[in-house]
Amino acid sequence: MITNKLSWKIGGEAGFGIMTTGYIFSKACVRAGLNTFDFTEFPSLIRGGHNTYQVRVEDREVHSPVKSVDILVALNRQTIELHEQELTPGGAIIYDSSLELERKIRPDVKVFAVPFLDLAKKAGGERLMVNNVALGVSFALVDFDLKTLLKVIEETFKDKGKKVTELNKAAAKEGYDYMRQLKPEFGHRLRKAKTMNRMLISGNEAVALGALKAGCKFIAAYPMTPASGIFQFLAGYEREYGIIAKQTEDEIAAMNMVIGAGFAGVRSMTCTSGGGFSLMVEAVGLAGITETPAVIVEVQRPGPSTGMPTQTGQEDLRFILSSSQGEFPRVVIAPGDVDECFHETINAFNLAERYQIPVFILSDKHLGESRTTTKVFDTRKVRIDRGAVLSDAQLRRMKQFNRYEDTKTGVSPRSIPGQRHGIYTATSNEHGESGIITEESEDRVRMVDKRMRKMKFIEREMPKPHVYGSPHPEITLVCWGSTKGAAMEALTWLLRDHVKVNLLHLVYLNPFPSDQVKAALDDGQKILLIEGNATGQLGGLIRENTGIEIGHRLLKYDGRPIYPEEIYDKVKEVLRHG
Amino acid sequence: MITNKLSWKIGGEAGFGIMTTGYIFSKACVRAGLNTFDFTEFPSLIRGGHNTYQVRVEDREVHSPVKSVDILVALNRQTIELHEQELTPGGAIIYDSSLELERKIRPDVKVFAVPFLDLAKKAGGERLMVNNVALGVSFALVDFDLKTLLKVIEETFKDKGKKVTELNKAAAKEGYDYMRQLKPEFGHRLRKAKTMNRMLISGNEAVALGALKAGCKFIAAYPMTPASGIFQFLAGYEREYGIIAKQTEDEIAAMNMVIGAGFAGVRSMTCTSGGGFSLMVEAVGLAGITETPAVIVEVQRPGPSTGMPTQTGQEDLRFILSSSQGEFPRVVIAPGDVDECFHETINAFNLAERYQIPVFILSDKHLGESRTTTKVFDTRKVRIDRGAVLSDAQLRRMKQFNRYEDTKTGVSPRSIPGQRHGIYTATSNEHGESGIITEESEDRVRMVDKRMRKMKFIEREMPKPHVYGSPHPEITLVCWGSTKGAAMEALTWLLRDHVKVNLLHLVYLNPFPSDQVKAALDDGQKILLIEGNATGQLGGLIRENTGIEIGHRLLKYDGRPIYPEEIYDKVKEVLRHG
Amino acid sequence: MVSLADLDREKEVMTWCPGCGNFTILSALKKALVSLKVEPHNAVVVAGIGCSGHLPNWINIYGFGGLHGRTLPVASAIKLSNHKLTVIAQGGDGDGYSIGIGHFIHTARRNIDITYITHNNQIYGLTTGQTSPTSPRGTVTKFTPFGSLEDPLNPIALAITSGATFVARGFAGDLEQLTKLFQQAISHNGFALVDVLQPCVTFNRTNTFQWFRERVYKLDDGYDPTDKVAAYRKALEWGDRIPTGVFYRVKRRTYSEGLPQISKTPLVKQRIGNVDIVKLVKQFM
Amino acid sequence: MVSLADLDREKEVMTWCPGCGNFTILSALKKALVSLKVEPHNAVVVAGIGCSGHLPNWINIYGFGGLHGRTLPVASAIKLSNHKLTVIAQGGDGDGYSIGIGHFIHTARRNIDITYITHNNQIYGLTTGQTSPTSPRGTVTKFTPFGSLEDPLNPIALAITSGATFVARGFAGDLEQLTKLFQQAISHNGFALVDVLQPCVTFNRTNTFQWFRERVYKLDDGYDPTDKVAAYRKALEWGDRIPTGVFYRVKRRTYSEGLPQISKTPLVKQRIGNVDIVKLVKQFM
Ligand SMILES: Cc1ncc(C[n+]2csc(CCOP(=O)(O)OP(=O)(O)O)c2C)c(N)n1
Ligand SMILES: Cc1ncc(C[n+]2csc(CCOP(=O)(O)OP(=O)(O)O)c2C)c(N)n1
Ligand code: SF4
Ligand code: SF4
Ligand SMILES: [Mg+2]
Ligand SMILES: [Mg+2]
Repeated sequence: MITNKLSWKIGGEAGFGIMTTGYIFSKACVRAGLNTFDFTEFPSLIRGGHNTYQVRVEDREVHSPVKSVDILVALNRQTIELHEQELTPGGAIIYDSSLELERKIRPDVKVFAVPFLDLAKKAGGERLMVNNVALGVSFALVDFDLKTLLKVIEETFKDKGKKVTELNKAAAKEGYDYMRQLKPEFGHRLRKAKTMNRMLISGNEAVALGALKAGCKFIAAYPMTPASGIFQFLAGYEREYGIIAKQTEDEIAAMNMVIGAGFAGVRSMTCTSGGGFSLMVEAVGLAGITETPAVIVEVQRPGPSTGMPTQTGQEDLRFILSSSQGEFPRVVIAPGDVDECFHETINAFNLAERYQIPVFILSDKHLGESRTTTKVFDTRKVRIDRGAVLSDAQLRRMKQFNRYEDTKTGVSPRSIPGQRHGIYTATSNEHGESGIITEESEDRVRMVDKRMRKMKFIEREMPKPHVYGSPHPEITLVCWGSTKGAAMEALTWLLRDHVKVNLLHLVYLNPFPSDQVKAALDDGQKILLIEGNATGQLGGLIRENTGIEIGHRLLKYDGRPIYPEEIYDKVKEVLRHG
Repeated sequence: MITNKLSWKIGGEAGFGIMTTGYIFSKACVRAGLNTFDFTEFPSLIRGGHNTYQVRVEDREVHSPVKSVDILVALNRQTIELHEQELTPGGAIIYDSSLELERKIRPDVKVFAVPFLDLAKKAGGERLMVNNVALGVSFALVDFDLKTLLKVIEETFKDKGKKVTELNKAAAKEGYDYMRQLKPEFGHRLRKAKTMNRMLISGNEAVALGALKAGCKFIAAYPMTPASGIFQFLAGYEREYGIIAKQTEDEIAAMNMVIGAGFAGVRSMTCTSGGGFSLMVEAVGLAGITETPAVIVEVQRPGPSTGMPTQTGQEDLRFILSSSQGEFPRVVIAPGDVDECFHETINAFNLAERYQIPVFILSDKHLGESRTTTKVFDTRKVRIDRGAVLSDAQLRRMKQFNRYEDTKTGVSPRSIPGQRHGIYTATSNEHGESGIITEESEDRVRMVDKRMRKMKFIEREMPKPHVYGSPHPEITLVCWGSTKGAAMEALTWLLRDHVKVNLLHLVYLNPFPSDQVKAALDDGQKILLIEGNATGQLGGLIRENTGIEIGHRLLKYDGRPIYPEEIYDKVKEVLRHG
Repeated sequence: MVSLADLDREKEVMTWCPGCGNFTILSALKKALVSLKVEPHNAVVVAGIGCSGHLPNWINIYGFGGLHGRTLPVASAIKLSNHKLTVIAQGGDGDGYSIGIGHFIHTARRNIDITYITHNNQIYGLTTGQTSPTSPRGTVTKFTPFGSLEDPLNPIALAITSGATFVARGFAGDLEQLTKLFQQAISHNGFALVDVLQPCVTFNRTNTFQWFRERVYKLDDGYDPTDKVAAYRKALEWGDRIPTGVFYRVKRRTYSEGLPQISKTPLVKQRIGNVDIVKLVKQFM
Repeated sequence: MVSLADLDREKEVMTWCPGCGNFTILSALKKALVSLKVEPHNAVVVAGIGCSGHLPNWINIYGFGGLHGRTLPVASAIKLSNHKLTVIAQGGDGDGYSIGIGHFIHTARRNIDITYITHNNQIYGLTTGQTSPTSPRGTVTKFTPFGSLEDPLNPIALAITSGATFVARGFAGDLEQLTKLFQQAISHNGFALVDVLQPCVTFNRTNTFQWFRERVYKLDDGYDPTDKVAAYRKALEWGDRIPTGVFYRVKRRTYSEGLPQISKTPLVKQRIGNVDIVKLVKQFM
């Protein structure tokens, strides 16, 4: 009997609440002291499509979904067709007994045909309650805590009124009882654990929470999957937290608004995905030359162009790094998990204001929309640093205020519109120290040098890339951003197998931490590059900055996240053959 | 006495015809069988600014302007203040005697204070004729052919009517006679030469001419300095050559129109500079995923953002290479001179249609707007290759037409709307072979692989980078695009000094010619990277693709072109110290 | 003879929500094309991104699914490249009136001879419910939990102002009228807008079929669609009564008609094998 | 007391062509600000790119010279960040009516309380002469050597249609009227457009000061600027007689007024040092 190690998946037609159902399952597990990683798949369609919600549960920390599934709950036929193969031998399939199956189900799994609709009706409900029946059935199968489930159901539906809540609970109970009475034999069970202070949160939510904590007061964005969750979260707290969340006519307006707010002295941000970011590119350069702080969150999805709007990928790194004409300093941060999403977003706001530059948070659908269990964010060390903003008194004392004064660090103290002695003109044209347009050679060179100089200082204070695992590895895994999760999982498994392996994970991609990367990779070990794209973008960056060419690559670009199993297998293969 | 080696410069207030005057000077030299390189400088202002036009004249081919000036014609005080230092010892300054100079002019140059306005009036003209007086004076000073000058003046003004033409000629003659009668002693002279079949043409004009020759039928653009010349040229021949030249509401529309026309089977292009291109970025990916041919000419100017609209730079290479979300094949071509502008534009159209991809011509203000003397373009080898377009008969015979058929080369034969059996839907979403949207893993991977596969085939047939100079160099110069001119000049000078030097010049930057670059740089020689930007973008690309780190760098980013003198000096320095 | 069946793509699964107004739009478009005897290979539909943007997958004519908001430049260029084709652009209200509004206005004033169909559901469908420029003030969505603060745009008045030469409003609850409007729009020589009131049954619970049925009425035969000020007056009507039909129609030279270079041969049919540039080269000598 | 001299930046060389209509616009703006007693440090001017875009260099208030066509989003955000500031956006006809038209329409319907001044010279000045959306059909430029094929837009009608609450036209040949219009626009609580007929003496040889002087007249006191249909009628008048003055004016809640979160303290004045998120964290537990 395996305790507290389960991969559960529910699938059904889009538009029938699969997402909520999965969330309830996961949340109930978390409440019961377990850790989860949720993973959803849905096409870019409203109905007619097929949705799944997968929850991996363990009592230790989990960093990623796994490919294999122990329980598959199928509310439609497609779920069986598409996902049956993912079941582990001995796993269970629970399906709606009213479905007409075209063929036999795998003999090595347990099959439970449950009359979902009948049970829902019996509980006084309708078609929409079927999902709750499925939850009850699932909980019974793993002999888990019904009370916690009912409590989470109650919380979830409380806004819909008492009657709906009770019906939902009744349906879950009906399902639970039905399965209990079958006395199923099954190799997995879940048990309450004592872990405390855990949250179940997605990357998008963590970024939004980080923004709130960082004092972001203004978000302008145009709806775009999979970034919308960030806006949505902040919009919900507009009044309570004194934020303005502005849906704009397009992404061009959004980015220009962010700059307007930044110029006016307000911490501001935008969020989008690749296509929307494409439209922001011009204004990114505007932030660059006017030295206006701006935070841009790009939640990647597979391209090019519209590509696969609801899938995941890591294809926009090089794009972000070189977006917009001309050269100017920028910081690119790709958090690897929800904790980093929260803290790095706060860092992003600090860096943006301290260096007066655009700062990017590069996330992706997998990180942004997957919920995971994490320790409650530690806010004790959070500091808000607004950088060099001149006080009225300082400004008054100055003989002449030069907004773009050429300083040692390249950062010029600024004024905020409304300050009596701080009047200046910012401009997208090249300018002199005062801000007024010029085309003189010397002014130009001085300004370019001044701006680019910031990079050196950022580099010095930048957090170093993390290295996890063996101190003397025979193989090093290299990845960035959201791939961290799967890599951490695989690392754990490999270490358990006594493989000498470590993981170099990059969060800060610009300025590039050349020295640290070089040091981590220069040990004669084998190196495996793992990225969610077809060209190995980080690989190119590493070679460009360190000269090191990475021979082994695990590149995945089918729109799905990289699974720990895939990394594990690839490492074994590399160690065997190559 | 130096014969046929002269650097002449005229400067004056913007808006008073300096550009035309310089052009006449240069054209008259070319007519007389000499070679010229013209270089203009003007701020992004209509009036009130200061303009210059510089013409370098030799009897051998010239590839770039030089810093030094032998004759400076000053129509305003600023010209003297800004450019006096550029004069070679023994050079001449010709200025308007009505100008009140604040200080003495350098003692080592010859000074001619000429009563320009009086002479113009004497010829029956007015203030606007002063420039022609200056031309006459200049020709007399170098004892050159007045007849040719008068002929070119006549051609230039013939559209303005006989009277204006005669006045202009009379003014030139007046200036000529005035200077002759002074019997000036001067160390330079110009003489007619016998070179034939020479054109005086700018990079923008050469690109436009190439487009015409390539069968471009549609250009959509939004005005932007310094790219507008291309559109303007083609607009002038709309009717005669059956082209549509559409000024659009913005660059987004322009790029989408180019794609619409490409989809409809018409060779189409756009031209812009960095800021405008920023707005095209999203649609570039659309061309990528729909596999629509498109030619995009980006004429660079210094950024970021508006930057310096009328100056030059090479700062957009990395931007172009990674522009737009996701990954897809593209070709980036940076011609080095007007001849390459013409021929590579034709290549661009062929590649775009043969591989069904976006192809970039990356030019800059210096290349685009400087006129230079070149041999008449050799069109004998020009071929138009439209790639795999299915005939009606072929389509009829097919059981099923799959627009995105997975082929060996990655190129799928296409149909053109209007063909009875070629109906399909192109889409910005990921799709299967038929073109219909899909989000399946396998379809996705197949399509990414299919598209990216093209790069391999392009690479195989791509022209190799040029290497000029010594076969066994102790130092190799490396540059791309328009820097070729200055580098070729410096190369000539250095070879004349018996320095063992060669030049690796890259025109094709994507796919990157790694093997050839590696071969050219792997000889243990010193290497000097020369680029018009602050970060050494090509240097990064070389390291990324070959592992070679270039130690010596001449990076210039003040908005001015790189001069051969600067390269020459740098090489000497590197050889001495480095 | 072209039949409705020729326009079908039965193989492809349609993914609009059951009951969505888009189905009617698709049907009306097919019927209009058939009745006008447009052969499938001579028609092109250019779509944006949105629920509406899936349409080209389900009609057997040439299709181009472009970017969000960029249907009109693509469609314009296709028309200019081959003005013998019937070119239809279609997309959502977000697509056309938010991100794409600039192209809408400029394509209208150009009077490029294409038909533009907007699936105006007053909401962002595909992105699962945000306000669009036609959402009424106060609309509560995920992005505007406290109600939107903006007044809606008036697409009819905007089209008239921008120089569109055919401006109509249809309703996805009236297949017959819609088909007729599409016929007229496609036959019209110039830029034609048909703004379609298209209930989104999933995200717009206010402007339902029922809601519209209670309000829509047809402009009657006495209405003169050539009077611009009258058209404005009608365009401003929205509330208890919502007029449908042709608001404005006028004749004006189309963009293509101003281009002698394509008066004989469409651009795409002109030969490019051996362009003679000798004369031009001479200019530079 | 603020004086005109406080707004000067004598040191900076002005680079507009002698005689350009922009000089009058700059003067009128300064006078309007002085007469309204706006202190220089409480005013921000946001410019686009174009000849007009150089203006912020020559007036001593806060200035932001942004991108071509993007003045309004920047200005809107500045206003929302600190609604105590007087925010003015200004740019060319290309800037505002071509590339930037989408922002124009949406900012108008939002009724954000800023003043938008367009330097409408019916041409692209800075790029040395191409047609703009207000150039008359047939305009010959470098880009349209055979004459432009597009009908001009009507900015006044567009502003009315889009929901602007103050819509006026001025003429750079009438400093006094222009100053008054700017005063009214700045005082107006809501989005205010002043479209200024601004002769470009270098690239527009048709619409000269003289040309306008022969045509412009002032809307008289009897004209009712609250009647929308009447405003349309006046807006359509263009030719031998060109009306100037306030075409349309109406009261509507501004965007800021819909935001209780800034009713007490402007966004920029709110403290951000120690935001308490404990309650939110609980939600995720
Ligand atoms: C540049 C860009 N921004 C955002 C999106 C995301 N997006 C897809 S559809 C859509 C809006 C859909 O609304 P609408 O145009 O009204 O179409 P509907 O779905 O209602 O038919 C948006 C914002 C995108 N595809 N591209
Ligand atoms: C994105 C972008 N495209 C093009 C340009 C080039 N450009 C600069 S000013 C201008 C138009 C100027 O016309 P207008 O806006 O009417 O201003 P004016 O000079 O007439 O005052 C253009 C197209 C630019 N700066 N940015
Ligand atoms: S979400 Fe609305 S518009 Fe989209 S398919 Fe469903 S009903 Fe139709
Ligand atoms: S070009 Fe025209 S708009 Fe520009 S400064 Fe000169 S006169 Fe004024
Ligand atoms: Mg919609
Ligand atoms: Mg203008």
